[in-house]
Formats: sequence, C-alpha cells, structure tokens
Amino acid sequence: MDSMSAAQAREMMIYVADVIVESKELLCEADRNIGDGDHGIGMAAGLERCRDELRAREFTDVYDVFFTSGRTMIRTMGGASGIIFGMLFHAGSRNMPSQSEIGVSEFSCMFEKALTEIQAKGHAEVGDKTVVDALHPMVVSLRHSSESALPFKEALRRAYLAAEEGKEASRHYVAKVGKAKALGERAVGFPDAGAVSLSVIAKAMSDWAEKNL
Amino acid sequence: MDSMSAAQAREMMIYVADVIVESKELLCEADRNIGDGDHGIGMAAGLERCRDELRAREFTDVYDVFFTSGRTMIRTMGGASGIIFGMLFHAGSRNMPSQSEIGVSEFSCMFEKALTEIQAKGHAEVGDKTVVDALHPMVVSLRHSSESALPFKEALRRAYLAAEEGKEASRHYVAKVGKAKALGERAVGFPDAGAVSLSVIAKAMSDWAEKNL
Amino acid sequence: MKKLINDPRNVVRQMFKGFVAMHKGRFRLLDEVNVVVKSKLDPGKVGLVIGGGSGHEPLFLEFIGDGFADAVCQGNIFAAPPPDVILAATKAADRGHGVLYVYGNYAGDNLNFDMAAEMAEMDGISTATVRVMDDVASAPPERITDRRGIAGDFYVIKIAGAACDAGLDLDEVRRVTEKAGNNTRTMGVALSPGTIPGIAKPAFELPDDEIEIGMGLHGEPGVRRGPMEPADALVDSLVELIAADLPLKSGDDVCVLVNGFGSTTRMELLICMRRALERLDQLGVKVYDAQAGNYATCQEMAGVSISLLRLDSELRKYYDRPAWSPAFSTRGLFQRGTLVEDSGCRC
Amino acid sequence: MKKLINDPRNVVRQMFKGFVAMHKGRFRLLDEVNVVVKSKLDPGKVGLVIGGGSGHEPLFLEFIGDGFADAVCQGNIFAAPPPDVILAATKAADRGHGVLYVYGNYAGDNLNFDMAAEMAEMDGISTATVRVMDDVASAPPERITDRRGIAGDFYVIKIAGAACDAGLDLDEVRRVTEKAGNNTRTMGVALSPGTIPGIAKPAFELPDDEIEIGMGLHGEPGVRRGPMEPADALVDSLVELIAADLPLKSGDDVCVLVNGFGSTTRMELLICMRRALERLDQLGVKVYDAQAGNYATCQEMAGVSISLLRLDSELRKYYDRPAWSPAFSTRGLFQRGTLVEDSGCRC
Ligand SMILES: Nc1ncnc2c1ncn2[C@@H]1O[C@H](COP(=O)(O)OP(=O)(O)O)[C@@H](O)[C@H]1O
Ligand SMILES: Nc1ncnc2c1ncn2[C@@H]1O[C@H](COP(=O)(O)OP(=O)(O)O)[C@@H](O)[C@H]1O
Ligand SMILES: [Mg+2]
Ligand SMILES: [Mg+2]
Ligand SMILES: [Mg+2]
Ligand SMILES: [Mg+2]
Repeated sequence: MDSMSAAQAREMMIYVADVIVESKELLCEADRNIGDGDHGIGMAAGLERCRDELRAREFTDVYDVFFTSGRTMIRTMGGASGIIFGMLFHAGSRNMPSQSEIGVSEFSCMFEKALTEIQAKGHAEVGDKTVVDALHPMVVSLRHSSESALPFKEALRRAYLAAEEGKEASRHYVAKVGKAKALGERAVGFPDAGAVSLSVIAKAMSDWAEKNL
Repeated sequence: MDSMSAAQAREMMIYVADVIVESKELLCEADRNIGDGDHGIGMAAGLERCRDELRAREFTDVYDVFFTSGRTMIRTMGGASGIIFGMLFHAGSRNMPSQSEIGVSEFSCMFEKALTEIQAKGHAEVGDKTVVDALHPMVVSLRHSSESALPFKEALRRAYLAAEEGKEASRHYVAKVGKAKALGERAVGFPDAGAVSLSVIAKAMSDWAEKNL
Repeated sequence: MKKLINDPRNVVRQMFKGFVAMHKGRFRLLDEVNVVVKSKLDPGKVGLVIGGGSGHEPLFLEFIGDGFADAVCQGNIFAAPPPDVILAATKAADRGHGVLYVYGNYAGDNLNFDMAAEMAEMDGISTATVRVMDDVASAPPERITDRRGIAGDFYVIKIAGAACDAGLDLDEVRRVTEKAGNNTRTMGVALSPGTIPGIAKPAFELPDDEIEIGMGLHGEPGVRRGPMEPADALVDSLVELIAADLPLKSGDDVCVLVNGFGSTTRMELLICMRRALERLDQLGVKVYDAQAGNYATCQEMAGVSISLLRLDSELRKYYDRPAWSPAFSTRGLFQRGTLVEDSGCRC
Repeated sequence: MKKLINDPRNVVRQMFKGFVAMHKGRFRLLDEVNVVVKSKLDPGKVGLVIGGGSGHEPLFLEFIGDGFADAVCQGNIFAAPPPDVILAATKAADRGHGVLYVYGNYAGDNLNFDMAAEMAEMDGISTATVRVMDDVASAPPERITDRRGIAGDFYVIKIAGAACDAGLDLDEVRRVTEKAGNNTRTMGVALSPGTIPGIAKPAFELPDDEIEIGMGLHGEPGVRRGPMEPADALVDSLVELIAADLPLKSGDDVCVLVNGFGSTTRMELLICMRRALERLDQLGVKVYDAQAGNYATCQEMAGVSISLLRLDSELRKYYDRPAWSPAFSTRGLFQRGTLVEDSGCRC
C-alpha cells in the first residue's frame, strides 16, 4: 500500500502518542543526563493532549491530522520541545490544500519543511546536539525513499534507522544549543534528549506501519 | 583529707570542664532523643568559657571558684541549661563570705541551695524529667555524707552514684517541663539530657577527687 | 550536611554582622553580644524587645523595624539568649517608659528572660512579658501555658509593635499584646528535618513516606506520625484543629499565615494557601489578610504551619498600623497608590 | 521526595490560584492559562510581560506589581510557557503602547516568546524583547548571547518595570532594560539538588562533600566541581569571577543580591552577604543597595548566587523608583518616615 489515508494518519499519530506517553521516564532520564530532566514530562503531556484532540473527531484531511497534532503541541506544551516537536508536525501541514491521502513523497516533503523551519527558528546545525542531529538524516532518508519510490512501510523503517543512527551520533557531540550548552565536553557520551524523542517517534511510526500498512 | 582548697576547687572545675567538652556529642545525642539536640553544644561552650576564666587567674576563695564558674555559664550559655547549670554553681556560692577552703558540709550546703533555686525558678519536681531528677538524690546523698562526716572522696563517690541513679530513673518519667513535654509517653525510655549532664559532672568531680584528694 | 558557613561557633555572630551591614545605618549591632537595635528610636514610647534561639530566621532577627521590635537578641542555635544579652537589649530599647518582652514559651526562654527582667528591675527599668503559646499541638487547652511559641510569634510581635508605636503605656501594651496572643493559634506538619550547623546528624528522623503533625520548630515531637497525604487533606486537618481549639465560628475575622519551615518551596506554600482559604470560606470565616512565606523556620526543615489571628476591632486597628521590617512590611505603594482602597485588607 | 502538593499535573495551576486568592482583588488569573495580570493597569504605558518555566518562585510569578510586571505567564516546571499563553498575557498587558518581554535566555523561552511575538504582531501589538543573560558561568564573554538568565532577572525586571512606569516608549524601555541587562552579572554555587514534583529522582547528584560552581537554575552543570569550602572562600570566588567579567573597577557603584536557591537558610545567606560586602569594599566598589533572599530558586536546591547590578546615574534613577511586588518592594516606611535620608541607599 503506497498511501496513507487521514484515518490511518490519525491512527498512527494516536499510536505515536501512546508510545511517547509510555516513554516518559526514559525521556526524562535522557534530559536528566545533560539537561533539566523534564523532557519526558512535556512530551508525554503534549502528546496526551494531541491524542485527546485526535480521538475527539474523525479526520478526512491527512494534513489536518498532522496540523492538529502540531498545533496542539505548540499550544499546550511549552518548553523548547513544545515549539520544536510542534513544528515537526505543524510546519509541513500548515496551509496545505486538503488531501484525503498522501504518499511517501508528500510525507517526506512535510518533514523536510519541518527541518527547515526548526533550523530557521532554532539556529541549530547537525552536530550541535539537538533534535536536528536525528531529524536531518531522517529527512535525507525519506527524500531518498521518495525518489526511489519505496513503499511507505519501507520508507518509515529506513527513516527510523536513520533517526536512530543520528541520535546515536549525537552522543559524540558537544552541545551548542539548549540547556546542555554549558556542559562542554561533559555532555559527550550522552545522546540529546530531543533526538531520543525523535527516534522514539520514528520507531513508533515504523512499527505502526509494519502492522497496519 | 577532709577539705577542698580554692586551688583544688579550681583544678576540679577545670577537670569537669574538660570532661564536659569531651562529652559534647554524648549530650547532644541525649537531647536529640527527646529535645532539640543542642544540649552538648551549650554545655561544652559554657564550660569552655568557664575553663578560660578559671585558668586566667589564681583563686584564694573557694566560693569564688564556683561563683565564677556559675556566673560565666549564666552570662555566656543561654538556653535552659545556661540558667540551670549556671545556678548549680552560682546559687550556693553567691554572696558567701570568702573561704580559703571548705568541707563536705559547706559543699553539700552549696548544692542544696542550688536545688532550691533551680526548683524555684524552673518549677520542676522529681519525676518531671529534668536535671532535678538527678540533682535531688545527689543533694540528699551529700547531706547524708555530711551528717555522717564522710570524707570528701567518699561523699563525691556517693553523690555521683546518686546522680547516676537519678538520671537512670528519669528514663521512666513522662516529661512535664522543657522541650520533651510534648512527647508524652514517647519520651519514656530515654533519660533527661540535663540529668545526663549532671551525672557526667558528678562523675568528673568524683574521679578528680579519687586522684587528687 | 553542607552549609555555607565558616565556623559553626560563629554562625550567629556572622549572621548578625551580615544583617547590619546589609541594612547599613538602619540598625546597630552591640559589641560582644548578639543584639541589634534600631538606629533611631522614637522617644516617649515603650520599648519592644524580642528574641529567642537562633536558627529560626527571619524570626526573630528580621522582625525589627518601624512598628516592629526596637531590639532583638538571639542566643546560639535553638538556645535562648543569656540574661546578660537580654539585659543589653533591654537597656538599648528603653526610653524611660519600660520594655515589653515578647518571646516563645520555652523553659529556656522563660528562665533567661525572667532573670533578665530581675536584672533590669535592679537597674530601674520596668519590664512586662508576653509569652507566645500558639502551638495547638504542644499541649491540650487545659494546659495552655505549656504550649510552645511558633510561627504565631509573627502576629503577636506585629500587634505588640503597633501598640508600642501607638504610644500606649506598658500595661496597655501588655494587655493588647496578650489579647493578640490569646487569639493566635498555629498547627504545623513536618516533612523532613533540619540540621544544626556543625552537627552532621539531623535533629530527628522521619521515614521517606511519613509526616509528623504538630512537630515543633526544634523538631520536638508532635501529636502523631502518619503517612504522607495530599496537601489539601493536610491543610484541612491543620485548619480544623485550629478552628476547634480557638474555637472559631462562622462570621469570625482572621488573618492567615502559611509558614514554611525552611526548604518548602513557595509553590507548595501557595498551593496550601489556596486550600486554607477555601476551607476557611467553607467554615464561614472571613479572611482579612493572608500571607505565605518563611516566617519561622527550623533551618532547612521541610513542612508548613498555618497560623490564624482572630481579629476584633481593637486588634484590627493595630494590625492595620503601617509597619516596616526586613521580614514583613505593610503594603507600601498599594496603600498609597493605585490600590489604596484595598490596603492590606481582604474583607 | 515528599512535597505538599495534590497532583503533580496541576501544581502550577493550583499555585496560581493560591497566589491570586491570597492577594484577593489585586491580580486576576486568566481562565485556562497560567497568566496573572494586575487588576488595574495605568493607561498610556508600555506593558511589561515576564515569564518562563515554573519552579523558580518567587520568580517570575511574584514580580508582578506597581513598578514591576503587568502580567506574568509561566509554563510547567522548568518549561517555558507556550506561545498562546504568552500571547494571552501580551493582550492583557497591552494598552496600545506595545509590550516588552523580559525573560531568561534559554532555547525554550526564546522559541516560545519569539513565536508569541509573531502572533502578537499579527494581532497588531508591537513587542520588544530583552533576554536576561547574567550567568557568568554559562559561557565565556565572547559567547555572551549563549549565557543563561538566573537571579539577575530580578534587576532587569526591576529596571524594566520602572522604565515602563516612568512612561517611556517601547524603544526607550527596551534600551534602558538592555542597559540593565548589560550591567548585570551572576555567579552561583550549588550544594544539593532540587526535585521536580512528581519525579522522585533529583535533577542531578552531588557527593556529600562536593559543590558545583556555576550550576544553573535547572541543575545544568557549571564550570567546576570541587570540595566544599568555607563560605567566605566561596563568596570570594563568586565575587571575583563577576568582578573580572564585568569588569568591575574601583569606584563603581553596584547593587548586590545574595540569592538562595531554595533550602539555604537565611543564616547562611546573611553570612555570605557579610563577606560579599567585605570583599566588594576591599575592591573599592561602592554598594548602593543590598538584599538577601530567595529570589530565583530551583525548588529545594541548596546553594547561593551573587548578582551585581552596576549602576550609572540613569540606571540608579530607575532603580530608585518606588515599586511594590509581593516578592520585593522598595523601602516602605523608611522612605516616608524616620529614615528617609537613607532610602534604599547605601552610598
Ligand atoms: N534551538 C534548538 N534547535 C533544535 N532543537 C532544540 C533547540 N533547543 C532545544 N532543542 C531540543 O529540545 C530538547 C529539550 O527539550 P525539553 O527538555 O522538553 O525543553 P527544555 O530545554 O525547555 O527543558 C533538546 O534535547 C533539543 O533536542
Ligand atoms: N524548668 C526546668 N527545670 C529544671 N531543669 C530544666 C528546666 N527546663 C529545662 N531543664 C533542663 O535543661 C535541659 C535542656 O537543656 P538545653 O538542651 O541546653 O536547653 P534547651 O532546652 O533550651 O535546648 C533539660 O534536659 C533539663 O534537664
Ligand atoms: Mg528539558
Ligand atoms: Mg536542648
Ligand atoms: Mg535549645
Ligand atoms: Mg525545561
């Protein structure tokens, strides 16, 4: 199956929310190592609100699913992650013409826009020890999958692997952005908390696709 | 030897001060059980100041030794014990005609006055879980030793044993005075901190007499 | 326990030095003794001397000022000041109209202040004494004079300061202050202990999931230990114990102090304040003024106490008198400016 | 970790409720969002909105008032408020002359306030922004815009509030506030961690005999860990790091804030104050005003920071403007009464 319907996107995002809520402690732990320890709290609360919004009604527009998710996160979460992870879904779905289903190419495009906007607002490059370390390779992988016309399931599997690899790579970086900035060399060895979240999200999407697409 | 000279009284009080300073932690611990945990701090500091005052000059009047000790404690210590233990030495030596040496009878009389004044100011009876629990039997014992014309060494040995016994008995009481008051039955099993101090002081006097009288 | 100190033996002195240096010119520190005195004393008024053991800051030290104490004396940590120190404060505060002592009702304080009063008398200074005994947990009503003084000290000192400031004579100042004391009640709950500088061991131990209702400001045991409960349930218990003790009735006017013991966060204090006001409202009690903060602490003890001052028209008059101290001042701008109609009053 | 809360998920909301209830009538709480606003806003002035993560109380919540912020918005514990919440505060504070944002320089705050500014712009409200970056430990001088905002927030907010109160326009308010920020520096030392409500583990671990110089208000690592030292030695290090950074020279005028992180006792703060004033005096620096207290906390973290605001005649003018907030007010009676010649000034 090479496309994702609005209903499927909604199911997938609800599943992502479930997984993030369960990963709360893991994400806090990651943030505790080199940040202020609250990343899991914000992500879990934000995605719980998302889930409520998504469950509250049916969706016919795929972009509306992602827009609703992203806007809810921006509106309710706060913290760096409220904007960053809100934009992850919001930047590429905002002002898009309604679509009842999208393919890998549109999906890839959405995350590419997210990367652009996150970098525009957050001024982080790969290697600065942020979510960008995982998002950049994920976007490159999605673009490649789209160009190679890979099916959704495979595209999401590769996207996850790329994000996971990027998250692992973030261990080696000295932070240049965010609360770990002051740590200098002491941050080395720990992955960035936002990159861990992105990898969790990408895995949840891939796991969901494995079973449902 | 049946009398104590001013020089001896001074040596004895310096020795008492040494022992109390060493017992600081023990006395705090006793106060921690049923009070606010500071008894050793006050006693150690007060007797250190006493020791300084006693060392600073020679004494020809026995009462002056005890008066100086008591007044120094009242002036510098604060807390319940500043007044109570200050009066222990101050009440019976104040306004006394100068004496180059005293016997057991004068010594006993001094502590009897101390007991009277401590009770007059503090309104504690035997069984209220205060220093009075140990001081009362000590005074009774001293009076008996005086009436029986026992030598100083023996009088002090018996005074210590009486104080020690009184302190042990204080374990069984429910506090009616001082910071342990609110404890009710929960104070039972622990001796009163002031009674512990008095027993330490009495033992130090007896130990000193054993070697020096 | 790490503390930002230099030597446990001089913590009190160095604190006093820091205090007067920070308020340069406003207060003076006496030589040798831990006594601070207002630099300028209104002539013709009764002097107010407060004090007690150190370690409860801002109490007593920082309740000096206009409409507050004229002189403050403190002993070592948790130890009443010696009579000679209290006497020095008394002499500094006396302007020929006598001096009122206000302090918490503890054996040590009673003994030392009483001896100081005798010494002052010998020096020709009249004194009067009001002992604060607001701690409901520390004895049943029939033994009210066995009760300890805790955060309610604040209200009694505020009223005493106002009465002195108003120019009442010593007897009247005592009478009004006693009335404040009789209408003040406090109940607290401790969560974790504080430590005395220089002593590694905390004053008591409390299991990780237990609290103690009614624990004293020196770690004295309270009325019961129990499992940790939600803030609202604890606040309800405290308010109800006070209400039953006063006893408080519908229509009464009160001031409310939610006091932190040291390490309790303002977030917690405000959450407790929220509930205390709700519960008092349910009881039909009118709240005239309310404050939350660390007023009477026990080093870094965690926990909270709730104090109520029941007002009548006389007490309200003194409560309303403008006053300034480093620890508490009446509303400043709000009384003079935009919100003057709401000055310090929640009626 | 026991805390006096009901449910970790509603601590911030219940705190806001307690705050407005305690100050009944003075402030109003917006529905749904954690924003407090002064009940009466002077017309014709630039609005001042401050905010950031919760858990640092009294910052930001209690720096609202006359000559302080018009509206305060807070996010969850240690999390910047969402843009929609900031926008609500912005609308409430705007009186047609624009709104100044003052907040600490953190990625999360920057992202959220910037987005709020865009949203406000779309709604026709002009905004300007001053980010506080006083924490010397958080980056070297050449990367000063990487520095975090900590207790120095107080000074920047005080000056911003005074500038708004004085009726300056948005550009001028920003200019003066930026000047305050450029002249504010802070260095801190942490002794033990705080904990987030609902999370058992503290934010970091610190061995029993170690401290961390320069640790941030969220437990972010500082410049070095080392053995515990006497208070005077630590204070000297902090003062010298700030002095070198500003750089401070003999004859400069400064205000000094000795800030506690949460569970540090007032005794310790005053002992540190004593030494800070001594050390500044040795450096030939004149102290214009000084305060000690918990201004910017990290829950029940233990430790202290020292902040300096270097004054010129313009900043002094705004610093001197009378102001009242629940957390800090200018000297009240002392300015009006007996000690008026010493009003807030140590010159
Ligand atoms: N400027 C930025 N650009 C990209 N990602 C960022 C930026 N700032 C922070 N982040 C991401 O946000 C994560 C922190 O999120 P979170 O802990 O929820 O917020 P906060 O830092 O406010 O506590 C970081 O681990 C990082 O991945
Ligand atoms: N009213 C009193 N009469 C007799 N002894 C008392 C009285 N009050 C207190 N004490 C004694 O003082 C001791 C406590 O001394 P200390 O701990 O130094 O003072 P504080 O109680 O001020 O902390 C008690 O253990 C008790 O023996
Ligand atoms: Mg974080
Ligand atoms: Mg004691
Ligand atoms: Mg004591
Ligand atoms: Mg955060």
